[in-house]
Amino acid sequence: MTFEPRITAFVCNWCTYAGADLTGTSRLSYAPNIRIVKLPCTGRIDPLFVLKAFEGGADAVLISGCHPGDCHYASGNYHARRRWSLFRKLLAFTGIDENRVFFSWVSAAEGQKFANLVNKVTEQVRAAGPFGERNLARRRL
Amino acid sequence: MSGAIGAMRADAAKLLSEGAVKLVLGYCVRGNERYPCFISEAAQAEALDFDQSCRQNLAAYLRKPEVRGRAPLAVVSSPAVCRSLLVLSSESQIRENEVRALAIGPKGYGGILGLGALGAWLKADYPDLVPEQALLDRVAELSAKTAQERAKFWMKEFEKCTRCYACRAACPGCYCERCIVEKNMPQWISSAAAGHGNYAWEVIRAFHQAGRCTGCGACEAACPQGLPLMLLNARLSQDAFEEFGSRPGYELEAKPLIGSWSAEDDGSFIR
Amino acid sequence: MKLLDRSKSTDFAAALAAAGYRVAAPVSDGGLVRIKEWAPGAEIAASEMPLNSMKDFLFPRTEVIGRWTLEGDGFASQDVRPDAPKTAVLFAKPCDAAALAVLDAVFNWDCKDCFYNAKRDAAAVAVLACGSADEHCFCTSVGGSPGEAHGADLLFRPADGGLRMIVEPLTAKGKALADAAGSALSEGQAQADPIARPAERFDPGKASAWLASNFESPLWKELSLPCLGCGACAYACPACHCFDIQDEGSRSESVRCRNWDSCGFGLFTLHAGGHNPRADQSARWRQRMMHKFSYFPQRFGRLACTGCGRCARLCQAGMDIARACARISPRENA
Amino acid sequence: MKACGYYPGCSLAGGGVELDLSIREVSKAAGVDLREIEDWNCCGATAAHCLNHDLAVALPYRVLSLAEEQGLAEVLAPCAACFSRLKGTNLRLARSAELAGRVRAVVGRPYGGGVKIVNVNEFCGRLAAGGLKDKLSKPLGLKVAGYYGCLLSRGEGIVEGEDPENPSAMDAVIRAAGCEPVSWNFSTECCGGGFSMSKTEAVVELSAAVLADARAAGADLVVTGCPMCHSNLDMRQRSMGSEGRGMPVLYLSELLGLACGLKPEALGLNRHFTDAGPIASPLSVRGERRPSECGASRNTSTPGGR
Amino acid sequence: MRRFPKYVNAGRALMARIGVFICHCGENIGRTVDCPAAAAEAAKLPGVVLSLDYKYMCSDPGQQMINKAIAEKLLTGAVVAACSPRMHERTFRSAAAQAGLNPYLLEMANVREHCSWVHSERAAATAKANDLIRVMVEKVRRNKALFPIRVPVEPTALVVGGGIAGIQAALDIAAGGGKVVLVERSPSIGGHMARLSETFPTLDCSQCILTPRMVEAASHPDIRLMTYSEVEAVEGFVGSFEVTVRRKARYVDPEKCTGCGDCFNKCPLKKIPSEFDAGLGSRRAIYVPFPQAVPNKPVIDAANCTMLTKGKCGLCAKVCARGAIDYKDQDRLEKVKAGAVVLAAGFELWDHSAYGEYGGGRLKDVIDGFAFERLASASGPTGGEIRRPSDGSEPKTVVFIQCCGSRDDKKGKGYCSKICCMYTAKHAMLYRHKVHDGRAVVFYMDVRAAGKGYEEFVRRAIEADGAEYVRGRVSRVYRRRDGKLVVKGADTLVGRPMTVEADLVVLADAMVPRRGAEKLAQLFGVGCDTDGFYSEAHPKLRPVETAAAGVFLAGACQAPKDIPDSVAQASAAAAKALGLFAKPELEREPVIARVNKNLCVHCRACINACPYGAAKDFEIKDRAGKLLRVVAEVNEGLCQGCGTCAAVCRSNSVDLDGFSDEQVCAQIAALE
Repeated sequence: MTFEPRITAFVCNWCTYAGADLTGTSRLSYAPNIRIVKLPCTGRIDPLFVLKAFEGGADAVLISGCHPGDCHYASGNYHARRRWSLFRKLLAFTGIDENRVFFSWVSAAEGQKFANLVNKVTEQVRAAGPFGERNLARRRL
Repeated sequence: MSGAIGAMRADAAKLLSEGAVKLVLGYCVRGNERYPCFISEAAQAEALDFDQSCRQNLAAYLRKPEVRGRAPLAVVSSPAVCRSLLVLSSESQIRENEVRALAIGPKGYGGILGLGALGAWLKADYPDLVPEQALLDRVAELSAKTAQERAKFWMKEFEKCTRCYACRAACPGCYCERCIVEKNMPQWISSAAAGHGNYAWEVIRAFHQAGRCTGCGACEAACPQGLPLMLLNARLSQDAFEEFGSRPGYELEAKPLIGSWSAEDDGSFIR
Repeated sequence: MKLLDRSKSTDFAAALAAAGYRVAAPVSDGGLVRIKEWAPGAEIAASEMPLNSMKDFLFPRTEVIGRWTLEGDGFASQDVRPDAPKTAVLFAKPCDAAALAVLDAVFNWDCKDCFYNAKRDAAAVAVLACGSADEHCFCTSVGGSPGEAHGADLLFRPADGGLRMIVEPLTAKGKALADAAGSALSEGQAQADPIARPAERFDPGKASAWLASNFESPLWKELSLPCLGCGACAYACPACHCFDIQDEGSRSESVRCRNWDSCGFGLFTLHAGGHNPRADQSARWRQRMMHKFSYFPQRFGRLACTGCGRCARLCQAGMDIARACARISPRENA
Repeated sequence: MKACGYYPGCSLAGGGVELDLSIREVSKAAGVDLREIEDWNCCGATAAHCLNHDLAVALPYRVLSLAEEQGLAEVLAPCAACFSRLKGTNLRLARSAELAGRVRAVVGRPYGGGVKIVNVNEFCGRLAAGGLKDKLSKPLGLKVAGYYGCLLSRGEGIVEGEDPENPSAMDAVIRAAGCEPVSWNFSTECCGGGFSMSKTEAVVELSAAVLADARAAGADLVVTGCPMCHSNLDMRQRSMGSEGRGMPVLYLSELLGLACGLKPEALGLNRHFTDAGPIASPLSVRGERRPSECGASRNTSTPGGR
Repeated sequence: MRRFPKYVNAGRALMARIGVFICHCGENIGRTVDCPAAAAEAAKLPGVVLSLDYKYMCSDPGQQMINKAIAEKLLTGAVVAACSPRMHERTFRSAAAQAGLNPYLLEMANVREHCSWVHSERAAATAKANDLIRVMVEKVRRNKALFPIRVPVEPTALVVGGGIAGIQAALDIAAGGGKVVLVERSPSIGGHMARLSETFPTLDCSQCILTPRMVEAASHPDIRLMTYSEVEAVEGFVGSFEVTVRRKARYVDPEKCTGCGDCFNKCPLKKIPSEFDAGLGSRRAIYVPFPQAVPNKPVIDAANCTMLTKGKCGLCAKVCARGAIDYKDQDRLEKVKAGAVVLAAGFELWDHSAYGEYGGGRLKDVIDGFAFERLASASGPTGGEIRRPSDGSEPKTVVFIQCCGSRDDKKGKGYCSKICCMYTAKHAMLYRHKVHDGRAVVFYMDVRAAGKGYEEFVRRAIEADGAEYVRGRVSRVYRRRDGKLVVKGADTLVGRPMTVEADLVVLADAMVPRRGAEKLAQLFGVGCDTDGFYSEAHPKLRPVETAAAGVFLAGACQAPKDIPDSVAQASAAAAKALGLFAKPELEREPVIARVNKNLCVHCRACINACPYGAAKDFEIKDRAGKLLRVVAEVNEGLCQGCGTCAAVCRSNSVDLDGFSDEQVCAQIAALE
């Protein structure tokens, strides 16, 4: 059986969620490996949400929100950007590298970009293989 | 150094005898070890000592109600402790009239300094407190390895953690009333001393110090299991400095690194 | 007499492993010595005081004691059996072995704790008498001795200036260990080395008596001032046995864990409603002293401290239970 | 300022020789040691960037690299075009590491970017305020129109500290020479520049308008720092109507030299097409100048001949 | 009055009873997702007591199905697996509310836009649909009943700025039954419009149409004017702002003053340039800015009055029969309560001294549009005769240069100021009407005359009034000895440079935000664009609102606008304010953050991070009023629910209703 990556996505309500809606209304297709968890804003995403996703066995996590300057809440995405720019390096330093955590800005108008993004991420994770044993954050009890 | 220590003892005695402070937090020597000690009478000031082996960060005591209840306090403060005091001040944990520093470091004794004066002392004598080169070399060495090798390294290290939280106790930045490891509904971080819980604890503990860690090394020194916690802290401090110019603990009032932003922040990692 | 050449320590471990034992021994690990599961190639540091006590093998820091899975609209309980392989603990410290009596008592006084007992029953403990002691050792102050082997199944006595050990099986389990060792042991004669003699620093009886009538002493606040409230002392202690039960798991499975806990933590006695009867660190530190030297003796007739000194040895804040006892019950001629 | 690097460039060896002479004279008077860059080459002038953008950077790059190698932290480029090319190259190299790498590979020399380029206005300003301060013994008492043209007034990051529409760097020098800077409208108008040869009639018209406005503003003479401007304003007067003729055009450094009492011929005053005599009359240059001879020989010489 | 519908099991249910409703959306979902199989799968989930699928869940029968299930099965939560919640969440939540289930206990699983429409393989799509439904069931199990946040509304609007936009907004709000406080920083309302001579495209007299409105505003019983006043501080939020207004010292008691004018006729300081007349005329140290000022009561200019600066003079006090002059007057701070705010801070003209080529502001006869308006105005310094400032002569050639500072991102502003084409045409026209033998030359880049009657107006200026329109830029303006302004430019249509010898040059300077506008915006939590104009909440759909709830925009503070556009936007802002006032209370989405004050250690991370200033210090005191500790608190009225505070809180003492840690973690765990 081929490896089907499990990708958990945390997206903001106003841009990326709407962008993903547009992908749907435009009937663009993409890999069915992604599961979206909707939050009001990327600023809401706690670093622990990402660890929780890995704890539950996700092969990768995608975080996506509004482009800089477009945040519905004015600056949530800027807060998120600073937080993730450091946290992703800490993750990489502890062994969870850039094949496992992805970041993107997708606006409500970028349906095609969302489809491409999901496809690219899915491909990259598929190539990287199952996280499984290498996943330090995986629940083992 | 002995002159510096004498001056520091004299100042401590003076503050106590004048009633300017009720308690002096300092270090004493017992055998080969350096331990925190608490002086409440001028006559005891002779017990105070200081050298580079004093790794405990006395600023951590400022979260103890038993200690805070005896304010005004004076704290024997190495440069790292001074920085911690400033971080605590910028996070509204301590106030000017509550705590004074008996500032002392490799370049000598800086006198009795209020929080407002610490920044100037640090900037003059210790403007570039960065992690030691040996530590940075270890960080670089580990960073140069593959993700898989790093994962293996940390899995082995984190496995040792017993979750005694000595690191948390030793760190002045860990002053939360309720630590996230104590948060349930939902269980925020698994409390079992195993795999994912240990990983989440170590990583989140380090991340909570992003832009706040002053590099004192007390956490690593306190860890009974010898975990290389400073590797995490140093790497984060390095990233925070390189990306955002973060130098915590040099200003009395500073915006938190995580919790502020700039339109110029790096976004190249975002697709 | 049966002898073990110190150089054959690993052979002994290997022989036991070959005989089906899980072997636990003090092993040097990156400059630190831990009692951990021995694996071929690991260097045994027989006479070192390890960071941890052998408690880890009988009462591990985290132990799964229950498991449920989601089935249909309900949960099904899974059978969780104690993970208790036949274990040989080599070169344990006399103070660690002495602590077994504390653990035995607490895990058996009302219900019999199957997880502890299974491991206890499956473990054979071989103690190495101490030829040296450091400034933190105080077994002699709490009724112990570096040369005794209470609770152990086999005693090694250092001999010939540390080159050999005289092997004395004390129980059937101990004899089985010696038998399984095969050629690692030899027959011969050796001169036993002198045993360490750490100073007696306080009188435990007086300490207990003082504690019983000084719950409200102002001394608690003073003594506890340096304590920052971590669990390092309790976790290193061979006799501490407090634990917390936590359920965690996923959508489809729930796991019940027993994790170590420490009376030094604020959370330890925090009530659901927010009240904490031990509101500050002095109350928590007092509890630790009281438990070891007053409450436990009252209930079980023995101290819950065996004088290993680990707590003081690793405490960054300089908290020292023996110094505290000496403060409240100085020996008259000490 | 005791020593300063010196990049004369081609025009100072040719058509702009008076600028070279006067710069060297006033520097000497001020005690400044001009150290000419050894083995310098053409800056590329207006020609290079029309042909090849990399070449337009590579030529000044070599000059800058030599200067750096020869330990010259600061280089005076009196010719306005040379100044613009050299300083513009510094700017471009700083903005693009990629370009810097490419040019470095082509030229085959390193350059760290550490050579500061100074123009004639800045240089004279410094001398006037520095080494010549006590030597400006001959206040000239003239009304002077400071003419900047394009290259000494414009270029973001190149000409610094100037309002491109209302530059003022020359004012202090003019005042130091005991003269009064006039307020006029054409200080930054175009003289016609490089169309001198190809479209002479346009240059004559434009330059005449500049001179006429200077005259209307009451100027006794025009000073400039640019050899191109100088040649247009000075040499083309003969083709102009009366509105343009007879207006002496000096280099700023010449004005400074005169105010120091240096000999007019040493400064090159006798080499101009338009008689500078009235200016230097007390020093009587008039008799030593032979316009027809000079004119003939100079018409055949082309700038940038090295 | 019953404030909340009586919900069944409104609080957290001890035992979840969740209904799952899966929509086929005709074929839209059903074609790709096996809906009956998904329903069967959902039925197995813990807590799910009912799982149905139906052709069109959003149809009446579909909604009936949900209603019936809620009532009969006593549901504690519902998941509708259908289209995007952006499509129908409101529909289904109202349906749930009708049936007695708190609407926030219903969630939608997006199995159409995020599943059936983007995947084609049936098994994979069905598996994903199962996951999405499970995620939502796990969330709903932890949803709390939420109730819209109700804020009492103070039916008073604070209008900042007394120009035409502010006046219009004030009049419309007052006409609609609201009360208005109109704050204006200068001594009179009227703004720039009062300075205009005539207005395009009708050429009706500006004062004639404006002054009645000014008087109406001043005399309206529900409008309170606060002139010579500025906003100092703002507290509170939509529905109940509390605004501190600085009432600057006038030194003239408006109650006593009759506006007789004795004081300013006697004031010996006559040469103070009049701001109103763009410096072309002068005023005294005690003055009314212009004769039709409202209120028509003078103020003393403290910077120039010698009595106030040196303690010498006192003439005005001597001549004032009413004793209205008070040299000891001081600034006062006054608090105003308001439910809504209209910002009409207006604009000013860009300072053209950056254009050195046009004289850099040094040439007296190079003037801006306002100066020309004052020259052309019958009430202006020249009595409506066009005279050039330098020598008072009548200019025979006037050059108008458009886009001075506009459409020039190098020296000026990148944007088009929108009104300059029109007012330049008007100026050319007025000039030609007044100076029949005069020549009006207009240099333009493009003529942008989009508006009712605008293009016709420009054509009239060119064809009927003979304005010479030259397409091209002016490269230089300089003054010749003889006083002529030489304008050198290019006519790009014929491709030739051209020179005009003019007597007067009028620059159509760009419109820029008022100085200090940014500070005002900060006080109200309103954003500014890069040029400093106020940011609207959405450029298309919410052009009058701002990111700060209850703060609306009117006029040129938002972007360059002409009078009709400003008035239209002012009326729109008034409608928005009146809409707020229509109900005694305001309902807001209850997705807001909350601080657990027991856990908060007051590190102030959330307070620093909150983009709305909603997180604030909160002092916990005992009964005796002794301060125990300080913690953070979230102001319900200001919080917009982004959750940034929750993510920056290290101790997780802040949580977000509707997206709580517990809910999100359950969703993540449901994907395991």
